Amino acid sequence: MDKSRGRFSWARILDFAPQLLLVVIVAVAAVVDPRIIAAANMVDVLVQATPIALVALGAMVVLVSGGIDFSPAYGVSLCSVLIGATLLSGGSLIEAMVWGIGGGVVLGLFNGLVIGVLGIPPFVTTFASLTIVQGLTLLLATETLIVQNPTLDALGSGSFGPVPIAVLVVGLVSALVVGVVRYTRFGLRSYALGSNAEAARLSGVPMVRQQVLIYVFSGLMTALAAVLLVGRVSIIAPNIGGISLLLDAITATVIGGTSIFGGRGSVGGTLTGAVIVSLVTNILRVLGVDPSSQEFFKGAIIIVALSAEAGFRALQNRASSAGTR
Amino acid sequence: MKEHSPQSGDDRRWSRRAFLKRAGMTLTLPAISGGIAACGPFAGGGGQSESQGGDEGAVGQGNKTLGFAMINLTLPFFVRMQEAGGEAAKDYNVRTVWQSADGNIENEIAIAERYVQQEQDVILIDPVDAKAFEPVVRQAEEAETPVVTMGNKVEAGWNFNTLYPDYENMATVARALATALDEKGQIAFLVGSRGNYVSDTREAGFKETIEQEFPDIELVSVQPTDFDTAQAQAAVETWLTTYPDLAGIASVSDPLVLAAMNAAENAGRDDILYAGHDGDAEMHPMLKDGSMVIDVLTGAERVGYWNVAVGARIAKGEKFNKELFMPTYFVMADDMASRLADRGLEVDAVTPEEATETAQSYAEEFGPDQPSSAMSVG
Amino acid sequence: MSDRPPQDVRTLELIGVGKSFPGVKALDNVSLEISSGEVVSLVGENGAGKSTLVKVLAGVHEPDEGSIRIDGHQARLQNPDDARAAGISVIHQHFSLVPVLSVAENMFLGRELRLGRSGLMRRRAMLREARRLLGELELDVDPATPVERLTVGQRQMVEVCKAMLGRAWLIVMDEPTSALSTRERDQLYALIGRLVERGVAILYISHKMEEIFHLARSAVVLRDGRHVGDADLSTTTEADLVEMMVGRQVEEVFPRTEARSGDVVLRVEGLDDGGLLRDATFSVKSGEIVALSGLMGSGRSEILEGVFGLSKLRGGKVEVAGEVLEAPSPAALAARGVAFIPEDRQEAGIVPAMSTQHNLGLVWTRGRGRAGFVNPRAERTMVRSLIQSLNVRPPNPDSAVESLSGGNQQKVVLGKWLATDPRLLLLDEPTRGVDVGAKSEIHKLVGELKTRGVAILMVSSELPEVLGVADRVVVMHEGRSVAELESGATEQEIMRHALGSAERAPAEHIDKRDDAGESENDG
Amino acid sequence: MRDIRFGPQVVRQMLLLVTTCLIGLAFGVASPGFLSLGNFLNIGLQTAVISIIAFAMTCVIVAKGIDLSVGSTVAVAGIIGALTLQAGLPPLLGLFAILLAGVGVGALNGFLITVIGVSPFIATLGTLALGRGASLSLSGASSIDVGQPLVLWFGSSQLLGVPVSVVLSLVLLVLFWVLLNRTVFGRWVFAVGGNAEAARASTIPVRWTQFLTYVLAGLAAGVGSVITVGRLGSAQPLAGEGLEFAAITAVIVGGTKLSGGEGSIVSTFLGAVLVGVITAGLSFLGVRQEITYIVTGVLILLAVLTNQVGVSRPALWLKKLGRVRGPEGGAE
Repeated sequence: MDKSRGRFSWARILDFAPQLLLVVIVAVAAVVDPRIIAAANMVDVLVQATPIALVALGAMVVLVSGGIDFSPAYGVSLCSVLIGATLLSGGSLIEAMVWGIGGGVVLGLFNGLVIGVLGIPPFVTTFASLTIVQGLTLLLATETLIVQNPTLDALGSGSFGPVPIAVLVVGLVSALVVGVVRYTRFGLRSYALGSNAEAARLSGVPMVRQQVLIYVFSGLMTALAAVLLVGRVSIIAPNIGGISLLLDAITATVIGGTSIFGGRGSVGGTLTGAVIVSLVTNILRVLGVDPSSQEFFKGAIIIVALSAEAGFRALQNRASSAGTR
Repeated sequence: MKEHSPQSGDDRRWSRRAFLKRAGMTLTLPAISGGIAACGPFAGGGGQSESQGGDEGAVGQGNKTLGFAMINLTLPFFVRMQEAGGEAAKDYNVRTVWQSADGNIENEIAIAERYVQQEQDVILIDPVDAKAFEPVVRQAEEAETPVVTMGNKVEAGWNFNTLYPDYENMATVARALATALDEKGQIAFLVGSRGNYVSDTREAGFKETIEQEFPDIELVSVQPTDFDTAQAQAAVETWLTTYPDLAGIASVSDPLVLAAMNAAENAGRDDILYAGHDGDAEMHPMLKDGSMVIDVLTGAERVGYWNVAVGARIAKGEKFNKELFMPTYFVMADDMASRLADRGLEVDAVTPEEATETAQSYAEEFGPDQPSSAMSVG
Repeated sequence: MSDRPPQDVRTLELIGVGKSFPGVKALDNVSLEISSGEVVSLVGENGAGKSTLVKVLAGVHEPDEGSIRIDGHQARLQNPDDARAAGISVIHQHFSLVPVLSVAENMFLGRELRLGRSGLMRRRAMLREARRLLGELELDVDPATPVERLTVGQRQMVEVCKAMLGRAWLIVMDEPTSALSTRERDQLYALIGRLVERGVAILYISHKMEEIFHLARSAVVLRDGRHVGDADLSTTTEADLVEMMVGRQVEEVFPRTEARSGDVVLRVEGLDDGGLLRDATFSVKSGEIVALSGLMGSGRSEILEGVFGLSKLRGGKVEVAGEVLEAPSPAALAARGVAFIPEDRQEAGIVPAMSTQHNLGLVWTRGRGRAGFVNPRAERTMVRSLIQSLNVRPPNPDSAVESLSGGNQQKVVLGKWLATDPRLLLLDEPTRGVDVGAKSEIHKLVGELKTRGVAILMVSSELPEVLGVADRVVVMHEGRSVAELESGATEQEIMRHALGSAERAPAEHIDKRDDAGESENDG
Repeated sequence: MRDIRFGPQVVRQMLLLVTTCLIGLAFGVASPGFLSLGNFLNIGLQTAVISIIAFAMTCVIVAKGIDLSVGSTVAVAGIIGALTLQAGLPPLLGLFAILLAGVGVGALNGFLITVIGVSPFIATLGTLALGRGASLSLSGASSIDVGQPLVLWFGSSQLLGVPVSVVLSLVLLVLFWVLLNRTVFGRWVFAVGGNAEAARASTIPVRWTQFLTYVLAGLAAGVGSVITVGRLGSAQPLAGEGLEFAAITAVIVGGTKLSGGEGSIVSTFLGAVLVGVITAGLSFLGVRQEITYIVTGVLILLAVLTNQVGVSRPALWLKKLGRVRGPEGGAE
């Protein structure tokens, strides 16, 4: 019995691996350069984590269902440009939201239908739609758009007391996503699809509809990320977001404990992952690492972090298997 | 602060009708693509008919074709460049083809090689790297296809280089910013991405000038942005909290400066001086109110128009030197220019108003009615 | 609500059902009738058409001939939804549960309780319903546990509950006990009893004669896709039923082959893996079959894994042909002519997408041919002769192994090792889930190896198999080798040693170990 | 003796070939210059590196892995090679240095994945950033001249009018085919991807096999780097940008599933050629870049779709489409 309790605590520690990782990184950062953990900088880290977090939440659900979605890379650009162009052509904010969010949903619908109905693997489908979206964005945007909308500005860069509104919004969206993941059948079925697709099919889960919904969800998150970006950045070029945002988001998801083989992933972990990615970028900025080496260090930090986590997991497995045998 | 919020009179570019047309297109295209996807393996025809129209137009008029091999067509500068290039093509009655390498150097070479194969009349390359394009220029030489390399000097003998003095211009920008700051204090610099020739050259010009000539100016940080305004904004946000005394921000490209201003505005900072490059019209209000010290007018539109003009003239048999220089202008408000002059820095600059005129009058500056000599200074 | 016992008697009739696939007539004129509250057994060799019939009932295949009548009305089962709607539920050999979801979530997957027509689930209500149903069926499972933490047996029960929740009145069970421990099997029997009381009909598919006779009233016998006949099990003997299935008399399912035993090939002493296995000592001579017997979880399979180097040993000595191996590893063992045929052929035996030839050559190719190249001609020759001697059907070396029947797959797994001419064969449950005909074929093969002087160490849960073929039986209890019996021992003798000593009868204790073993095995 | 019948792989290869020819023909009709020997050689030249890396990627994917780092490996290997040459090492050693650097990155991937246990996708995503960063910082973000004729030969010369790189890619096509289909290692790759448990039980060194597939991918990236350096006359820190996606696309268009255990080198080659033809053809048409993006995306989807003929049919799609809006699962 004692053994089993020991094993449980191991398992519980592992559940918080992303959070532990965050703590370790913050601790190391504090030693290296105290400016990093200054309150104002930490707020920056959080604000800069918001678009990553939103895209990552979409990516998490897709990964949980055993798929992958590359299209948010330029999907964010497309939605941002749609919003900006609507506003600049004299449309109301509501109109702009409809276009922007509509764009994300249509993108998700396209992905979902091609994957679900035509049966083309998600990797190729979303890679192809990424290319298509890039073309569409360029067709639509011929230059940098400068958006000044008080509501969007407040959303992107205002703050409520000491807390930036963007962070509040992401908190709210995350709470909703927690609800969706835990309390709707959409969430349940997404996990089922990723963990054992055959079982889900045999249980009567409508597979095509479920897949369409999953990619629409990802498209919706893409669009929300675009809304926040437009609010915060205001200067929208057709290359806003792009591959680097997507890679950050997927890295965040995986650091947060989502398995890319489906079935596993949590909102809390994903958010932590987003903060970690944002923090690592921030640390490199604050330390003034040479631009040529930034990518190198980012890659190195991520590899070290994941290796530590994987090593930890292996240790834990060994401990637990020794415990039961 | 509000008065220099970077809102410009750009609404004209975004008429409601144009937007609806474009947005409509954006949403119908997936449907069309889907349609193509549904009708089976002969969709190759979809792409084909699309272009035939274009081809016919070209062949029908019997005019020359210029092939552009670009690093990237998604960046704002290139987007504008291509737009103005289109105008030039109309004025010069040539057809232009613009293809993007998406940042991949092998792709760009492949595009250039295909242009040789396709017997384009002139090939214009915006080279990721000067060395790497020597082999393909030699290929073009064998096919006797003229080549113009843009913005980055390729020494292969055969090609024309269309250049503007990036390094020197950025050195002047550095001097202007430093002088405006009384030659002391902390500044930071936003670059595009490492390995990008234009960004690297401008960075070197700026950085080396500051280091050599202004010992009391501290360049605290250089951040890469991938030319993405969102990343630029994030970098500046970090600076503003990490370096509370930051007094100046410069960048290799104007949209990044806009993002920096936006970040500063959000942080409630209105005491920072900016300096940029490109000469975008959006910067004029800030030049006038004194928050922006200096800008360099190359002008994406001018660059686009100029290169097409040079290409078209070469195609039609005009003779040029191997190196052509496009006149660039420093843009400064009058009071800023006199302030700097008081402190001993004379910069031969135009006012924002003049710059607007110059930037928009590229069609006259490099139009078909001009003599060959108008294509280059010096 | 959804799980009340149906009041009236329902019936399903298949009348002259036939189904063809390109080149094969999988089902030919099969008729079957089953109604509420009865257990009917479906028997036949692998490849006899049982799975096709199950798929017809599950709505996966639609028959080309004949008709299906439910409660006397013509019915069409075009897709799984139709079958579900008709109240038919199939419990597959490979579970259709989602490991990461909880028991309750699994039970309600696809038919979640919602608030009105919204997408919101009533989690608490689902949990409550699940708990109530589990309680009614007297199952001791917490509905909030993730399914991946359940034992195989518990998962089976959850599957049944899930079917009940879907108002199934006909549950098809496809070899449900093949991976269960004795205790779990008994629990399943009890559950079936309760289901029958509630008026559920059960179509029970199994190879095990004893449970067919124990549970079912009648049996429907299939052979080569044809309906051979129905057997009233109260009047039919086991031998008759087997004859109906096989179409000939099977003299002996477990034939004994005589051979001269020679030198000791394997000697183990004090084997201990720090887990289930504590202390095992015995030896195997060439030309001899030694069976390891004992309850599940008594460390039988762990011996084979330990000897073959698949798990790390903490203590003890493994000696192969007089050579003591310091750290046994699969490669080292294979190099010394030891072959291991694992228990779960889907999981650890075959590579499904590979061809029969490549599966058979998997071990053989190593070290043969020059510089790491495969010699295709030699491999072809080897494979052809193996296919012939193993009687693999269809005998096409290029067909993917996943398309073969279970028995034939098992032959391929066996053949993979036979190709290497082993001197010691480690067999883990060689005939589990294999039909009678293939069982006898496999043992004929093992017998042949024995006459050729191969030493064979076999783990089997089936006592008739142990008693039938083994020259000696080593009985395991709680990780220790407690007895060594010569051939001719009785089932009672083995069981007495396996349970420790009969007097103490620590049955409950054993059950606990039992479960632990299970969860290890499927983890 | 051996009965001749077309397995699914052969059918797929035929389909790919026919699709490629049809698309090529369509482009040819649209712009006649497309159907010329010179252009075909050009397509070969431009596809050479992609297909070489796609061959190794096929091995990685068959063994149930993925390697996203190959693009930056091409860059970092080239830079390291150029630096050793700059340091005065003989050309032959420089050549080896490039290959060795590729193998090194591959080994790092293999180590992270098989020893540490990081998932392949994320491990190689990490080395992707690492490699790109390393090549930028080692080179100071600028290209390094390479002048040694021996090093340049592979990427810049011709054999009987055919570019050496094309010849090399064809030789590697044969070598990789032999490796996967005629060697014990090839069997292991399929077995490991098809059922790692069974492979382990068959005394196959599973991790070692996986490790070697990543080393192979690194080596292939090294070969790709040699060609690229020759083609560019210099080592470029930004070489190989996006190459990983090009290679994976070729593999998938060739019909290999990402779930492992299945795959064919010939199909991958055809996939690479098909993508090459599409890219070159669209370039020949001279349409706007935006349209090129859109059409490329659609054509790739189409190419994968035609591969699946027999697996999924329009009728089935309609049926599935009907189910999107269909009634409650199970309820009806």
